[in-house]
Amino acid sequence: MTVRMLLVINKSGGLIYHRSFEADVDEGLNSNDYLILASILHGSFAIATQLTPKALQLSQSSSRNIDYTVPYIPYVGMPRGRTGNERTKSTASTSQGKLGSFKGDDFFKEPFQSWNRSGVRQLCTDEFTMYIYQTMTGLKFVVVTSQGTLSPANPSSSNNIFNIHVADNFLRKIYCLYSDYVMKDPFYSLEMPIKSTLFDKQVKQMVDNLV
Amino acid sequence: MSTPTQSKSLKTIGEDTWKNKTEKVNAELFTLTYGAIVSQLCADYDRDFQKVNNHLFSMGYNIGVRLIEDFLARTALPRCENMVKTSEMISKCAFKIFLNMTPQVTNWSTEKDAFSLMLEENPLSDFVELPVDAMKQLWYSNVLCGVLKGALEMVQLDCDVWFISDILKGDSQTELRIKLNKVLKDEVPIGED
Amino acid sequence: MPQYFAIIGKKDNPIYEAEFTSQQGQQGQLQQGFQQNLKELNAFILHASLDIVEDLQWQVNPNAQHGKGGFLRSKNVTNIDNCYLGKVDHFYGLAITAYVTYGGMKLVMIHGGPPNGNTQIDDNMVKSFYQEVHELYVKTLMNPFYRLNEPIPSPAFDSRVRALARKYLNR
Amino acid sequence: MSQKIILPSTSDDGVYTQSDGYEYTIGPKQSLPNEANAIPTPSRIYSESLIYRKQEVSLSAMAFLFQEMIATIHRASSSAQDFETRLNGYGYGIGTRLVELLNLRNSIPPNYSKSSTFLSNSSSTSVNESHGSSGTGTGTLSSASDHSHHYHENGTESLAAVISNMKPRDLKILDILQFVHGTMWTYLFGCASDDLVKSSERDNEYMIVDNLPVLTQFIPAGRSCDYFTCGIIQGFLDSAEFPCRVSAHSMPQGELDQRTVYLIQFDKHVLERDNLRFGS
Repeated sequence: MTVRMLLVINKSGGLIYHRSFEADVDEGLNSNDYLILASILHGSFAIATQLTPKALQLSQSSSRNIDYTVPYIPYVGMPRGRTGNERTKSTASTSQGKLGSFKGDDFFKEPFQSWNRSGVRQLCTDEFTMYIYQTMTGLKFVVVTSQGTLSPANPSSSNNIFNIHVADNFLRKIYCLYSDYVMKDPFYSLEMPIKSTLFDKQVKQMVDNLV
Repeated sequence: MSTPTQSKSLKTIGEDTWKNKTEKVNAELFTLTYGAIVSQLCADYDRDFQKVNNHLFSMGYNIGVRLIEDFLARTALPRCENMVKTSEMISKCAFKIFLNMTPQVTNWSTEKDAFSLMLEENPLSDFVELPVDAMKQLWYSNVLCGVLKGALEMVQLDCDVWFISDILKGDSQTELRIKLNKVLKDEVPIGED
Repeated sequence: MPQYFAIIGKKDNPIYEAEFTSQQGQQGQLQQGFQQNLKELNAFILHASLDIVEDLQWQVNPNAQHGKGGFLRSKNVTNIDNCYLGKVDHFYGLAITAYVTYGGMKLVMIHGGPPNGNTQIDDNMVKSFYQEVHELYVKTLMNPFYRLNEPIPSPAFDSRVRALARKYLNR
Repeated sequence: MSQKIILPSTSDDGVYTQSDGYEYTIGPKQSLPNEANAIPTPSRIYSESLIYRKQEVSLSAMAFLFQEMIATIHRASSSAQDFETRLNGYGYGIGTRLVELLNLRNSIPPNYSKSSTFLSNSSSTSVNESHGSSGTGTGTLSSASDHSHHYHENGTESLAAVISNMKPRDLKILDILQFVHGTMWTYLFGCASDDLVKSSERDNEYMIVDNLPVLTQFIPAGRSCDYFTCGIIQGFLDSAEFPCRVSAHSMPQGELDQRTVYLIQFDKHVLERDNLRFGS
């Protein structure tokens, strides 16, 4: 079970970031294909909101009882061995830079509400599983994993809702990295493809920590 | 079980996020940097303070459209249903998390679509005394209006934000006004409703 | 006894000047400032002493030789206050004291004395005056609209400096 | 025709008018007889204390303001060199202010700053509080703010009054660099810089090392954006009469790929003065 690809799609459906984490996986698709893939995904995401099955729509009207809270799963994507307050002995300045503008040993510590109520959150096929996290500003973070789930702790893929929650935790942290290393980069213009090497590095590190 | 984030009030979320989850810097570095920007702008536009106001507003707007992503990534708070909730979010969460201050919300319009923020202490304007010719026209902290405009627009709230009064101009208090023009319904990301 | 005070910028340009007179003139006649012909000379007297100030400001204990006792002359006393340079020069009975700020601004003052004898300087009072004016200057400098080496026209600054002069110099 | 000497100072009319400040074209004004009881002209910056209030804002807010400043300068500059010079200029002004502010604050006796103005004269402070709040008209004390602005003359705002001896001016190159490396860096970025090194090749070169610059940690290849900090250092040293040129260089070292070295090259005469006055 590994993360095979990460996509970031802006609110108008344009692909602004794409990264695959397995060398041999995508020799077929070139960057143009990824653009098309992203806009198809964006389109189908929207269509899916209308396709929710009748039963779900009925219960949706009283959606108060559907609980959209994503529980906090500790240290998803954080460096191994982060038990409690183990802090590397690096000097204050470098440890301060560990989480950029965030403080502490994890980006967030409480459960949170997912904004994505009626859109696609998980797409399972026999080849891969895709998770989508959408923000209030319309930004989509997509992660594609090989069969099964993101976290080794729960190999059996039966418990789907847990996988979605792990994916949401992971993708919200990618969103935090995005808010630090892309939004605070003066040479990045909005809605354009992300070229920041720092963002790349941080994402790579977080994916490595997942395995 | 009731979702914990709702029960925790915005005030506690703001304070907790500020205390435990935000890296901080010396406020005077922030003040001095902003002071350098404004005085350089006044020189560049050779004291045409209306142009300086506009430039500060557009700088703020550019910041606001980016800052909203940081705020949402950091807090992941649900969308506000009305302007009252929005005003709470701005004064108790946003200002606290970014500038460690909580402006008072007052002067609600009858239709509850406009309100004022009273900035008691404003880190931007420490050490500042406006030169005489700037007293009438320059809104020194105009960047804040731009930030609010930009951030609110990104969550589909088209608002007007402007200063009513500023202690730097000799007024008794600093008041910033926010008025909702319309909710940009068609730009709400699909999948939320 | 009157004083002529000036803050000298980095290019030896005055950014603030003022004359202070003592409150109670002898037996109620209008306090006398500097005699007329001296008023024009003040600026020249002051600028003449700038070279001395520029030399003194780099000495480890510049104000040590003011009869502060021999033991203070030891070389390794490095933590003494070297902003206040004490009396740096004199001109026919007029004493000139100086003070250098951390940003290289020179606060210099000519102390007018009684017509015949030369002037006695109360170091503590003069030093306190300089320190408080130094703080006022730093407050002026911290304003982002103030550019280094620019004259300080603010009435608030002027009225406060004069209040300090009354408090420390002309009891 | 009576020979009338032109009076350099024009304050010969005895009537006291509100002082309208120093006018450098006219020259010094003589203080006037009945000035003793005049209250000083109200002013915001002079009635506020320079004491360090340890206020903080979020790194995000600073990073966003910084990146917008960089974007603005970048749009206006024609070349990389032009960009660096302009950015240096923004920092330079801050450096010239910090040399005075930080040294003045360093002169305050330690126990004073700890007890801070609120304790040392609590009685008058309570007066400040009520006075302060009524002054702001809203009547409600600004509960959230842990410090309140004193906008009135009560003497507690002057620090110089409590300073018996000013901190000595730094005269040697090493002393001023220690101040930059320690006090100034801690003031700006929260901790002392990671190293202060004398270059081995030329004796007028010193280096300050920062493993992860706080302001440019989010900017890829941000070294040219570090000229803001170069400006602060240069403004600081120039003002303290140690004229120099400061440049930022990327020196990655193992994990620390954003490690930056600020190269400080002092002018020749600073070296000569240092050797002449304090040479070994």
